Amino acid sequence: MPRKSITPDTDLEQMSILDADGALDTDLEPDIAAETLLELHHTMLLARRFDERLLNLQRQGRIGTFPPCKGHEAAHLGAAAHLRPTDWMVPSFRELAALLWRGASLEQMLVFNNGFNEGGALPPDARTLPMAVPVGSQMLHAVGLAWAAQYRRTDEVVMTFFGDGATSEGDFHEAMNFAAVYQVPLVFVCQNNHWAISIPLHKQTRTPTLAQKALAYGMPGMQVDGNDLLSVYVAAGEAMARARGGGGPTLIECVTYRLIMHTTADDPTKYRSEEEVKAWLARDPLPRFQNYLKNKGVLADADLSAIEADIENRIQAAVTRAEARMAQPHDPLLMFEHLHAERPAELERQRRELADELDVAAKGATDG
Amino acid sequence: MPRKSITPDTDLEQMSILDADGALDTDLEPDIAAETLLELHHTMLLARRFDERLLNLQRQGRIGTFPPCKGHEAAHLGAAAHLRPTDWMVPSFRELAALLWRGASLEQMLVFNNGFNEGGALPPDARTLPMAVPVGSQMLHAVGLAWAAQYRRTDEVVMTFFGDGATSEGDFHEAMNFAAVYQVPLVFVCQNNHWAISIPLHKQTRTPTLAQKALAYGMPGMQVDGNDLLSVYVAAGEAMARARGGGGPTLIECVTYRLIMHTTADDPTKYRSEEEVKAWLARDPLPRFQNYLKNKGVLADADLSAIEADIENRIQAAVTRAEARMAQPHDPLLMFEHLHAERPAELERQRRELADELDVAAKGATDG
Amino acid sequence: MAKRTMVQALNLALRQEMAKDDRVIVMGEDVGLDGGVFRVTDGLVAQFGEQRVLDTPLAESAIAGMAIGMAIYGLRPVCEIQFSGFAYHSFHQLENHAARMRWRTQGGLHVPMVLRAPYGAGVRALEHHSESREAYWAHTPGLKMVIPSGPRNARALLVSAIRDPDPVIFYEAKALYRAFREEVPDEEETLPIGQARVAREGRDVTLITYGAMLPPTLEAAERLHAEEGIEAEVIDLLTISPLDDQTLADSLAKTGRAAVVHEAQRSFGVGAEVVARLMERAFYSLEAPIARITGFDTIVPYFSREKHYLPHADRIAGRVKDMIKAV
Amino acid sequence: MAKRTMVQALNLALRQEMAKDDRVIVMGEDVGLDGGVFRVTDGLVAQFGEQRVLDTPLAESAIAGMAIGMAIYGLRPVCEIQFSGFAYHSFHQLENHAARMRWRTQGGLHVPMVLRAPYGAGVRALEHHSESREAYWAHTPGLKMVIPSGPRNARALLVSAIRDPDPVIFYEAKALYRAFREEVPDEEETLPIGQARVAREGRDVTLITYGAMLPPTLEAAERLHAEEGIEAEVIDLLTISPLDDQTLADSLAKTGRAAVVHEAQRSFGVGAEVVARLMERAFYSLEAPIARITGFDTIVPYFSREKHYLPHADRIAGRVKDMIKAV
Ligand SMILES: Cc1ncc(C[n+]2csc(CCOP(=O)(O)OP(=O)(O)O)c2C)c(N)n1
Ligand SMILES: Cc1ncc(C[n+]2csc(CCOP(=O)(O)OP(=O)(O)O)c2C)c(N)n1
Ligand SMILES: [Mg+2]
Ligand SMILES: [Mg+2]
Repeated sequence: MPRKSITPDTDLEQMSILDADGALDTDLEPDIAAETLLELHHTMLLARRFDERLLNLQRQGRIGTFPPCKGHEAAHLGAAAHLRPTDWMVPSFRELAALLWRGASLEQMLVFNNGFNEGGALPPDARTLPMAVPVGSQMLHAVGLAWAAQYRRTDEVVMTFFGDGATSEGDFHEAMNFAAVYQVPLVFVCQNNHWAISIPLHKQTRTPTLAQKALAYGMPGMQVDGNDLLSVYVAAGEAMARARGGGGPTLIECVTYRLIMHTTADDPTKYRSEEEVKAWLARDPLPRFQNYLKNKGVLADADLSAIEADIENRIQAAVTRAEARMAQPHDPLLMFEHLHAERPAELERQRRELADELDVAAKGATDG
Repeated sequence: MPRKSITPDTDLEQMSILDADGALDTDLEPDIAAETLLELHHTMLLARRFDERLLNLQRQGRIGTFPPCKGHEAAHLGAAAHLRPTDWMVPSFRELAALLWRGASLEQMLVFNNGFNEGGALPPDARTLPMAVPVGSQMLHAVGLAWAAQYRRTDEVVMTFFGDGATSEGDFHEAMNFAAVYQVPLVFVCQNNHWAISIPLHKQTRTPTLAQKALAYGMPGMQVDGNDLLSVYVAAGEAMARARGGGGPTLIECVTYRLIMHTTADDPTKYRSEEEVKAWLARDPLPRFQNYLKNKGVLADADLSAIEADIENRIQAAVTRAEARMAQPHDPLLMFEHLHAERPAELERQRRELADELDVAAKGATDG
Repeated sequence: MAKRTMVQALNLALRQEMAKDDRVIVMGEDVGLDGGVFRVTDGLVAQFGEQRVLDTPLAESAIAGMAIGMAIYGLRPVCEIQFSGFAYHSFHQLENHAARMRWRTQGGLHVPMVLRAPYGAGVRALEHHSESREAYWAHTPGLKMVIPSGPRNARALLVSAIRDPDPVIFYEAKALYRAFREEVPDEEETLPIGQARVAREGRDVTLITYGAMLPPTLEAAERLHAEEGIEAEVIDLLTISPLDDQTLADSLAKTGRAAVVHEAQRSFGVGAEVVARLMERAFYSLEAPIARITGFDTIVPYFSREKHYLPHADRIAGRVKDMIKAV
Repeated sequence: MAKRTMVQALNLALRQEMAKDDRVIVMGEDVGLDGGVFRVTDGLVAQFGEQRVLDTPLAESAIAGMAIGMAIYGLRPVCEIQFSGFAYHSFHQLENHAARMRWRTQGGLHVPMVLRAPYGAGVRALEHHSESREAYWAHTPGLKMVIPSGPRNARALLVSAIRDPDPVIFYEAKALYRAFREEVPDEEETLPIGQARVAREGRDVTLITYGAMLPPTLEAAERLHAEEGIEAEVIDLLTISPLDDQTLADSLAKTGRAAVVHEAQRSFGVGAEVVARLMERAFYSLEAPIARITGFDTIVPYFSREKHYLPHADRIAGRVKDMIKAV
């Protein structure tokens, strides 16, 4: 060797298919059935409108803090679009459209976001994990699921989501490394929205792309325009096929932007400029995809208003149902349920402690 | 972009100067003063002989478990050779030659390895941190030291050591990332000895080199023959100069081999073949460097026996001193010292508890 | 003197210590321009610059581990972990190193760092944002664990923590951040770490608490006084470890009865240690078993049920009445 | 029946459960060819292959986090953390997720994993290899914490832990690994988690202990009997959490006096919870304060001083004599 440059065997690409001005690279354009396109659009729009409604409800004090997803819809939905019902999705906390695509219930989300544990209930056969608050921690669960799916010789694939900030956590590193070493069927989808709360990307990492972090693990990486559903769809489709075919994990970086606050407790004007937000508003994934559908003749303006109306009704109905449900008395003792398969004696005593207190209070109330 | 390969801006190299057969790349040969070469050799030999003696003592039950370093001497000494007294060294646990180069006391090491806290004592102005047992954890301390050195506008550089196994820990990732983001004066030296106890490199990572992990952080990386002191010396010299000049951190991978057990509690025949060990014995860094010195006319055979004798005496003297010291009564209450600057009341009570017990026992012994 | 919230008081402590001592470095996620998600570090970066107020990448082990290195160098890093529920990522750095460096080097190196973290429930937060796990740190030899209960002592204790030559874990009750204001003087104030204070004098029963549970405990004491003529002495621990058991034992010698109130789950919590210390140091004063009035051994429920989880004045007063009637 | 060391007994448990149930996967650093640094997994990879015995890269958070995913899928991962002193790296995975997944999903998903780790002092090891920090896990709602005291119960409890539908932290005393042999039947044996056992009957005083402290406690009991005619009842907790306080309270009702013995540092440790539970459940049986005979609130000293740190029969017997004389 004496002294020489090494160029690692890289499998690293960039891709954009439908740009912000509507220009379409027809060579790369994926062949998606019109029906699927419309379903994707419906989900994207539902996510956008529901997100707006959640914000509204939060501002009225009718639900608690939550992380809105405006601007991210294409970045996660384009990827999740490939998931079969038997595949696994391991979300972080900003994948509303993907969750809806996977069948999440609006009503449950409302109940969850209003501080009711009932809203987090999952059936035992759920293949979408609950939201993971501790940043990056969920990626390791995805590795375990994917390992198990492989061990069981299924063709299931796991897809996990995380942000640019998450790439700094040790868990990101360990998950990427384990996934590569075991060559598990796993697709890592990073929604790089340039900010982790107030920390801009250049304070998060010195690399120009996040995709290149794949090189540290011997894994293919791809950076795509995350506001272009088509790019994300194509990249994820390839990664899913690779994973399903035994080719191991892939890292996909979807370059996108959070068009809104980090959570409803956040004030983004403290740390980023209006111009920056405006520039990204011009790249909003929703109108971009809608224009594509219109140009393609898949979606007519008239249909759109019908869809909007339908979505509005669906959301309103869910809000009504959720609020009716939450207006019912809800058992404080629920907190003692489901901690273990069998409740230990001490916990049962504590449960009785609270039950007695509630009885006394209720009696006091009736007596008084 | 539509779709294209990305080649990240890499600064990644491989280097070997003096190969296992003694062939020397004279273009790359560093210009090291004869005196320094002899000092390096002396330290390398001292480390080898002391390591052997420690093993011997351990087998006789005269010290406890320790991690021998046979085979690693060039990999860490070649790097540490650049450290000025004002620079900081942050070791893992297999850098005996580097510690000796930095002035560590044989006697203290013997006392430490025989389970006496006294052996870990450091002066307040120590710039070599103590051995770090939790793999990879020390790398973050190196980042903090380097940040502080930069904050204080000094020209100090920090060098930290770790193994191939350590690159899997989250702390490795976080340290590399923080160091790159803050562009601190830090040199990361990985002693890749192909094994983390029984785990071979290919089960540790899927990448062909560890140096390429630097690409995930936007940091230059270099892979060198870690059994060639000259290669390590040149690579580390460049990295030190870069760090001192404000150019930020570098990752150096020294390819080497542990010619011995992981620790004295380990049985490497369980997991690796004799042939593999033999092949690496042929690449032993010590004779390679010695032959280089002899060919260069810096070291004569006669000198060598004198050096060996000197080293033997020095070690023997240290063993004698250490054992005499350990034969003295040593205060059990030392465990209560130095936990805090000021001892809290409860700890003082516990100290008295033990002191009273010892008094009673001592009285019992004299009475009996 | 100015009336300040706890957030403002903590900000004052940081600002003044930073102005006085260029070894003090504030670091953590979003502590710069954003001023921290609770605004405790608001304005510091404008005043002191990015070298003194370090926005970090999103990695808690690194925040703690890097701070250890800075502290060894001689700086006085004050880390913010955004929520205490994410401090576990840094557990190994604290346990393996911060807590041990002085001991390991026989006094050679030491780690004067502070790790601040908002803790506790009651602010309608998401999962992982409501825990009170101070017992983890308190059980770690070599660490100090401090929890203030109001703006004034928060400021004074934070100053002491920054100046402490050893690592201090400093938990701040989110529920108190803006709950009330207190006079907090501009002039320097410190409070000794390791010293509890009698927040209310009384002779009938000793109520031992800290952090966000002080207000409901005081309220319970007032109610006991008003409704039953029971005079409760309320002790505010302020420091969890090292625990000031002398103040507790002295109070018990007077009252003969005690309850410990905390929002953390009960088992293996701080209350257990309080009971054990009093067993050791005041057994013969005990006229009744010491009660633990605490959070339950569950996860803190999502916010619609927080009020049932958290000890409140009614519950505290009720349990104390029962205790006193039982004898 | 064969005489087995604890290492062999644990190996038997793993081997039989793996043979019986292909959901059981053993994973960790060096658990394959090397058989684990203490040889607990010796020979398993030869018998079951690399898919069942998974050598992992060196990353404890990943070991735990990956196991969580596997467990959610329906497997039964048994992770080995090489030494409990490195389990803190996985703390956030256990606290944030393993302990909460069932609760978070209202029973939908659950995490039947076991995390095994050797703990404790007494084997002349390096720093970080001697801790006993079971209280950290015991204080975490949603986790079970088990510590066997001998080959036979180690085997039976490990089988129960593997079959448990919830996460179990399983600490194995290094000092007991090869300390003695016991008859351990080839036939299946299980022991219920959450149940203490009376290891020695007595009427004068209750000694409560677990893990590696059982032998010195039993020795102290024999000495008390021989030297003073004191009959100590010795209770071996076996499970730390959930704590079987009923067995403890029953014993105290008989003896009126108790001491708790553990090697972990004293403050905020398991002993405190034992005292607090007995305060709550057996106060009126107490004839003397319950003593804590434990490790000190220091780091475990390097091995030349371990014997002074660890409770030993002399110390235990001496403290119990004092306690009984004092009354
Ligand atoms: C381990 C951990 N640390 C800190 C936080 C607080 N926090 C929540 S989201 C967030 C930023 C996440 O940034 P990124 O990964 O880029 O995702 P984004 O919010 O931009 O979608 C932080 C710091 C957390 N939830 N978990
Ligand atoms: C965090 C942590 N996990 C596990 C261990 C146990 N352990 C000690 S050394 C070692 C292997 C280290 O391998 P490597 O980093 O390659 O260094 P080497 O021993 O080969 O020099 C392991 C697993 C440890 N000390 N720390
Ligand atoms: Mg982001
Ligand atoms: Mg190695």
